[in-house]
Amino acid sequence: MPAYYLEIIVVVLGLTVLMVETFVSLRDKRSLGWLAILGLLVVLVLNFTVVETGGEGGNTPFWSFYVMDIPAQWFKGLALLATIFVILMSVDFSRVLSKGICPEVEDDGVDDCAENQVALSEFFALPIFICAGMMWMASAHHLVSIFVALETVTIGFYVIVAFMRRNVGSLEAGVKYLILGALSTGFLVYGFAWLFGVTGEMELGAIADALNAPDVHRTGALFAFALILIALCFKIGAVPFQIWIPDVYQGAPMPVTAFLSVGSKAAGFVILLRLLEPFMASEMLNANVTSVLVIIAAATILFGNLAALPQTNFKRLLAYSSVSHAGFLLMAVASAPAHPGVVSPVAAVSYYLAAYLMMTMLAFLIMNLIRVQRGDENLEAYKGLAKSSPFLAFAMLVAMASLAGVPLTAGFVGKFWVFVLALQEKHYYLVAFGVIGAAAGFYYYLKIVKSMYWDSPADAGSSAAVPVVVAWPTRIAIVLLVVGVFYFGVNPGALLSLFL
Amino acid sequence: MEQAEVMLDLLFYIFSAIAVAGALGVIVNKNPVTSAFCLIAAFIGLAALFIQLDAYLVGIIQILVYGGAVMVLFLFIIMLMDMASEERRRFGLGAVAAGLLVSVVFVVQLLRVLGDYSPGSKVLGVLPADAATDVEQIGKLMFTQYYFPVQVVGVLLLIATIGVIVLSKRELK
Amino acid sequence: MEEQNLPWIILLLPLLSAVSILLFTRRSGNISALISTGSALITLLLGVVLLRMPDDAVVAAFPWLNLSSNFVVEIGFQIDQLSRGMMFVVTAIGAAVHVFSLAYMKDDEGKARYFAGLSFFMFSMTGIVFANNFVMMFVFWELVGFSSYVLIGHWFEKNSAADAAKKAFLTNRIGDFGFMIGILLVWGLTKSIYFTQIASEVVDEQVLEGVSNGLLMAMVLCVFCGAIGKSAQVPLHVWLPDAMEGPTPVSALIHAATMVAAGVYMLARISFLIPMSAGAGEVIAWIGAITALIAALMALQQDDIKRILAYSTLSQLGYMVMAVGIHAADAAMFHLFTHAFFKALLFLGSGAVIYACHHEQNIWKMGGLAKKMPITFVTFVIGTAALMGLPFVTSGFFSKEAILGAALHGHKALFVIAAFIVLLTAFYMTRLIVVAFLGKDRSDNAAKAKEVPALMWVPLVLLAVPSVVAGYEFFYKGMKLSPMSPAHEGPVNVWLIVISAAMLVFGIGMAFWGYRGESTEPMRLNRIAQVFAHKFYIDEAYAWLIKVFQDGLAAFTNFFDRAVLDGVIARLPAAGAFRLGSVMRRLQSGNLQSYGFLFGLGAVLIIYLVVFK
Amino acid sequence: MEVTLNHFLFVSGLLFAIGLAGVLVRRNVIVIFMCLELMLSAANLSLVAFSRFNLTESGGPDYNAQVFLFFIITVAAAEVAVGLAIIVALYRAKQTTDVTQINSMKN
Amino acid sequence: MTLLEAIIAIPIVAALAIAFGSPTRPTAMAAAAINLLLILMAFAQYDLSVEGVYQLAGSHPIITVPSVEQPGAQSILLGLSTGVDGISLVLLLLTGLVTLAAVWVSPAEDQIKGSKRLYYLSSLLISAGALGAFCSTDLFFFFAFHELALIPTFLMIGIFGSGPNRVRVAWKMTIYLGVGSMILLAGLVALFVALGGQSLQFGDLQGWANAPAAIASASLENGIFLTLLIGFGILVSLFPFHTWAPEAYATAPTPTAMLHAGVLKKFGLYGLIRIALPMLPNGAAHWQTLLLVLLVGNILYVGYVTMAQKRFDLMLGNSSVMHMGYAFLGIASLNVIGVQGAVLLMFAHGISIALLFALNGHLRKRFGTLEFDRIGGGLGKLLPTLGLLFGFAIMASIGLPGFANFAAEVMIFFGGFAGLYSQQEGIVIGPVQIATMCAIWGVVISAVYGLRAYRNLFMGPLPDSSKERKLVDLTLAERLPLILLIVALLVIGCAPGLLIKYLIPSIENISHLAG
Repeated sequence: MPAYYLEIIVVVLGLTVLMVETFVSLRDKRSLGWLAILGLLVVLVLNFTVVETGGEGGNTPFWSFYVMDIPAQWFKGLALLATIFVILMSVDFSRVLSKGICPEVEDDGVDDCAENQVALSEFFALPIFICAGMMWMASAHHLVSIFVALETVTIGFYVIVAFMRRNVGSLEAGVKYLILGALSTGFLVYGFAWLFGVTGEMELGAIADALNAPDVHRTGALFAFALILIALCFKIGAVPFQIWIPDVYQGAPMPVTAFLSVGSKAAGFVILLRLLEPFMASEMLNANVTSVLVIIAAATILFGNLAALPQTNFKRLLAYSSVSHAGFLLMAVASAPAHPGVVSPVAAVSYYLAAYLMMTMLAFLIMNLIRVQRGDENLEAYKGLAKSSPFLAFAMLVAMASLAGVPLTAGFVGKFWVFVLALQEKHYYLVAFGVIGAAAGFYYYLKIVKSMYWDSPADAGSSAAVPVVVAWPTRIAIVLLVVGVFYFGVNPGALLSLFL
Repeated sequence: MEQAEVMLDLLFYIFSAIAVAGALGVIVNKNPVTSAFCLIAAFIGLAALFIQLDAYLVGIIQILVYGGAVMVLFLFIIMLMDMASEERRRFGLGAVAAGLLVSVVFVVQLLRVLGDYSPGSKVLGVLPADAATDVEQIGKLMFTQYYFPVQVVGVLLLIATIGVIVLSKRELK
Repeated sequence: MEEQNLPWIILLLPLLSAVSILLFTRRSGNISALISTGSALITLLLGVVLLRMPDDAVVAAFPWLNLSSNFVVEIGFQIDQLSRGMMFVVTAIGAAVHVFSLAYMKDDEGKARYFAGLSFFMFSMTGIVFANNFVMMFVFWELVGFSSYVLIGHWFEKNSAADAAKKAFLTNRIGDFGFMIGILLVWGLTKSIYFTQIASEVVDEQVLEGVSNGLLMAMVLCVFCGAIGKSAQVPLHVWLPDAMEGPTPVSALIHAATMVAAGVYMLARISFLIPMSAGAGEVIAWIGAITALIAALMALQQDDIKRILAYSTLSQLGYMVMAVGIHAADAAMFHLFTHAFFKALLFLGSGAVIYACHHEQNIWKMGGLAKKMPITFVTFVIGTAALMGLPFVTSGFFSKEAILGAALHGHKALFVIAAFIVLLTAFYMTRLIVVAFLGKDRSDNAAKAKEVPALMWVPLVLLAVPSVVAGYEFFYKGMKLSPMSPAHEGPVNVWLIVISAAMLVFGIGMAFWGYRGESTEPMRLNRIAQVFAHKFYIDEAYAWLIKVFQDGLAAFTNFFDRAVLDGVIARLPAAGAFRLGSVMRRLQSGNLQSYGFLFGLGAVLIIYLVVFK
Repeated sequence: MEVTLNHFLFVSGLLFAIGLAGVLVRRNVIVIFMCLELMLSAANLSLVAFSRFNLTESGGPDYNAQVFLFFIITVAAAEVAVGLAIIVALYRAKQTTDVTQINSMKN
Repeated sequence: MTLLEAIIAIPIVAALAIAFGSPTRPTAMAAAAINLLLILMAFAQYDLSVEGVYQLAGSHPIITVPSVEQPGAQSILLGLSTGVDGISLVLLLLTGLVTLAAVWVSPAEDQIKGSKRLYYLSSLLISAGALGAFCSTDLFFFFAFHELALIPTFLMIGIFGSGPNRVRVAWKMTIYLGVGSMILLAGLVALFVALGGQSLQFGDLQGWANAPAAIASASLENGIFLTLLIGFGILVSLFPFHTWAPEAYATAPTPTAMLHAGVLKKFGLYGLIRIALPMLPNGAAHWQTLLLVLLVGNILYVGYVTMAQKRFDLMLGNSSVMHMGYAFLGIASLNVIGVQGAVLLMFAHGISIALLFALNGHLRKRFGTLEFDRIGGGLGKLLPTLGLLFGFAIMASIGLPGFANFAAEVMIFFGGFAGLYSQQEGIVIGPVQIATMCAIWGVVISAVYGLRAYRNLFMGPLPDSSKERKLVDLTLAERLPLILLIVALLVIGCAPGLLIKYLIPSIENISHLAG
């Protein structure tokens, strides 16, 4: 089965969700979510089973825009998985969402009534479309397809970040994301223009050849690279373009935050890897490119980890954490390929992002439940969770341990390979920053563990002592993620071998 | 040098001046409506430059889409809102300094890049007469080569449509 | 019984006794006492049998510690004249003390612990005596220190006993600090720790040829440090008088006869090393002489019967060390041998007195005991005579003459000091006898005193015999002890006898004249006597030194550790990171305009870095 | 002075810089948005200029870039639509278009 | 599943069982006891005549790559490989003993405030981490297993710790160890990369390290060694990175303190011996003097700090830091005798410090305080058994002959003087010898504070405050785990050969060490 069917199926799935909502009278719109999840699961399975990879496909012009290699397959998988979890979270989140769109909704405690579920189908459909965009990004191999796919995702995110249009936080996040996002789009276009101007090409393979040719203009190519790097650093949240991340993460609806932090970041990295490859391969540009990436990586690690230290809003804390992980990922990106080792930067980044998906989604799934049932995103809400809901507390513990990079979790393996790569390239100072950052990470991730396990709820009689209700699909998801975090932490070969 | 060419060069400077002046007008005018009109002027100047670069279709589209549709949308929205308060608002001194600083540095960097950019000294020549028109070329490319991005853009527009509806529908319930 | 197993049995029997008391009979003092005494008597018997053991007897060694595949530290046995004789002393006095203790400690609560300690001491001391290598000697060296700690601290509820035990252990540890370094130097230089091997290498193969004298001296003196600690030489002598806080039989056994003599024994064992370094012997001799002198001076003004004896022990140990230093190790061993008997006798005698006087130890609260405790008195006088070296009739005379003779041959200055000490010894012992035994009783306790039970006086009598005869040739030759080497035998120097006899008479006379009939110390207010009574203020000086340097240093490092080091290494970086984080967080002002500015700034910065750098 | 590629590139960059300055200076979110559109168009000018000067083998401009430009304009239009919808929603909720007024989340 | 895998798996399985509702104390006890038996079985199965390979080995390849040496074949890059040599066997025994004792002395269920399951589960996980680290023959899992203990320790101190500072202390320890392990990770990864980046298996790494000029430049080798030294050093509380340890141990609940100070801390030393020394011999030689200076800091400086402590638990914590200096000295002497001494000391110190912390726990339970002044002394009469066992423990820790600590210290001292005299260079009183002398002075220091503590707790007159307390001497159940540890110390102290015969071949196998 050719790979492009996948995106088509996904788009059709999104349309189906919208159609069903329009033409079928549903008692509970959340069933649309199950439909979406089911469909995406099918696509996920297809992605890793029947889809042909590696082939050029044919000589049709299509294949100059679209490739289906291992990283593409991988990142499509990540996009699908992330979307599945996001929709799962959206199902739990529906009540808060409706309040955010239409505060007049009667708060009769009945979630499963279609009248109370405002714009829910759109909230399911948009991530599906965005997912299609991310999948295209994973395969994009041409400036135009990169741009189009990227903007599909970005514009989709503008919408869903601001989705709770009566909620000031959501809107504020939407505006900030919109303005800064558009700014970065400007730089991206400008950079693409220059890249085209310097190389005369728009297909990445041809660009690579052009950049390797002796007559390429160095300054022009570097200028193009700088402009593109600015835009992509914005997408992945690297310093100094991380500024939007905390505010937008905090304001956006919980599932969207999760989607941003996993999906958007993964998509950003796949584009970054694809665009960097020709520059890194060029001996003339390699040194400059690497050195600036190293600086950005170091700054990102430092900022993400240190700024997170005093944070008390959990969601915002995870935003800083997301910045710090972007820094670690950049460490790997900056370590391409002068001394090729066993594990390539692409493999390391891919693995890291998969691990990041698992642990972050785990954290968000739980945070989502707490947000919906306790109405609080601050650390306060987690005090004594180990007593009232030991299962959730343990799952959160696993997530935090993995985020912090405690060994035998997937998060550690990610860091491990990143360190390997950086040391292979002799980026010793960068590694030093990585060490500082990772050590600081121990503090703020464990802060949550501390809240859950050491502290008792502020007031014993309050809702904090009541166990959190976990629906069975969410429970299954949490269990799967916990198992996944451990399994891939102990057996990294299960994922990495794809790239070897 | 032929007079026509001198004329063309002169036109470049005129249209550039219009575009730059329009752009400056956007940022210095307090009134958003005036800003919008300045922007239209800048877009028209840009469109003229496009045409000078033998990109007729693009120039026209620029005027139609930007100068027309987009700006109408902007004006429409501005009119919807109460802009009285905008008039009274002052520029923040810090913001002005920051904007100046960043853009001046950017322009200086650009100048240095251009100064170094040897391929940039190519003179705008005359296109061979037998070349196909740009409309034909673009159309052919768009629908034989670029059909994939076209379809993706379709999805993008779908997202935008849904988004706009969701965000601005008055009563969703 | 295989003869080769004999040393093993002598070594392990007391250990077995100690362990079985610890494990099984801890709650029953009487059974424990019997087990322990039984083992002591058996070892005495075996010790006598051992005297017949030939030099070349091969005893199986136990490979204790394999330092590497070709270097093993053994628990092995060196059976020669030296160890056999020493073993006899240890087992004999040990047996006497065990028997004496049966009565002395009859009603003590911690009787089981006491006898376990005694047995353990016997085990450890045996180990030192038999040791055929430095490490094994060090092992048992430490173990005797431990048993001494346990026994000094027997009455641990008393602050003074608890402190004395600690002090003894720690002071010894300081000596052992040097000893260990010495052992390591010996090993490092000769690549061996076995006495016979080193002896043969040093003497025959001259492995130390070319090693600088400074290093050799350091080696010898470091080893000597062990002896300084264990034999309580200056400057580490301070623990021994305090050790008198232990039960008196313990003082007799450990702090008079055997353990404190281990230092001298060890020096005799390694005496072949001393001549290797020019000057080392000199240092040793002088330290011995100074110890002997100041200890004798301190003894002049002590009021506690046990302390007088303790200082006397110090003084005599100084004598022996001095003898080793002037290369007369056999004279030293001879004196060790005789001294062990009469000093044990004196201590047990004082124990009897203390027992009779209901644990009164101040001689000024005694008096007139001669009539009430005749046996004790007589044996005590015999012991005293031996200690003073009463010519021709006591063992002490012969051994002391040997040392004096060696000094006269070798070192005149030392001879003068040694002769003067004879006077001092005569003085303070006479003072003791006059004040404690003669005159009238000066307290109720003394008035009610009566002769001690047979279990106590029998050991006294038994010890009195060797106190007299141990110096006679027939005795030690007959016992196959033969500590004297032929070099020092032969005609006795007449002048020597005259001088020492004169000193003796002078000392006895002065003391008898000065103290007869006194009921308080007549020299109490004398400045110099005050200095003697306060032991030259050495303890006070040490206490000050410890307080200022050790505890001060400790307090300072503790403060430094918490305030500075922890601050610089841990708190400062943590606070710095936190502060930096807070500053960085402030960039997130929430204001879109400033975000835009940061974005633009970042953009031009990136362009600069990529393109222009 | 003859007009060269650099002339066009400079004008493009200048417009881009002015747009950037506008984004930083202005407080009205709509004007900011306009400036962003200006930046996009400025970038387009570079693209067209490169297209015109990177001549293909047949001697004509490289029309690939002009096709790209169509996509950019389309995307920009969609962005404007969504963006204005968000701005309207914000205005409805907060009665302001001043970006300095929207700072409920910080640190 | 090999024997070693079973040894690692049992505590983890038991922890899981406890998490899912198995009775806590019986499960934990059973797991610890079975594990000790299995470890003894491992000793029985270990073949002393085979040298130079990891025995009882098992391997589950996780990532394989085309082999460098044999084209066409696959070699393991990363795998869950286990195996032991003499060094790891000895440390396994230590872990087994201390784990059993730690679980045994854990308070009965009704005395734990908070979740009982968490309490026992954490102990087992810490133990599993140590066992895994000592058995792993893969760099990745070697590191990973050690870190397994990080979170349980954090939770144990935070939830069950004593004293008002537990929050601060738990943080400090966790961050400190986090920093240390991250530095260590950087060092280990750098080593892996420097040795070709083709395998994380110890065997392969060592093989490449043995090749001449295995690491490209001397400065790289030195840098890696220094990183490892700091990383491992922080974990072992090498001066000046020691300030986390005393307070953490003083605050931690008894089993945690026993396991951490007794077992887990040895990981750093084990790592130096297993990895840094054999694979970076030139780096070791280069930094020898620095290490000597630092370890003298451990011994003398921390020794005096220990002397100043007014609380028994803090004193123990500091003393444990101090004694690590001896182990470092053994390593820094860079010869077979010293390294053997270091391993033996790791065993001896592990047992004795665990014993002391167990006793510390008993005191804390009875008095609620550990300040010498507030306890006031005189307990010998009142609590004779406690006093007796305490005496054993103190004597062991200050190095009385007969206890394993003494044998180990003697070995280390001999190691220090082994290089004193050589035919080529004559007599050198070098830094090692000077450090050794300082270390011997440390023996005096430890005697000072050890005896002071015993004096202040058990000797002297009984204060009235203690008379009022209803103090109960140790019950039989309380005594047994203590006696287990004391017996272990005595047996090894009297016959160290029992362990040394396992150590000698393995340590002599580390090339580059002087004989």
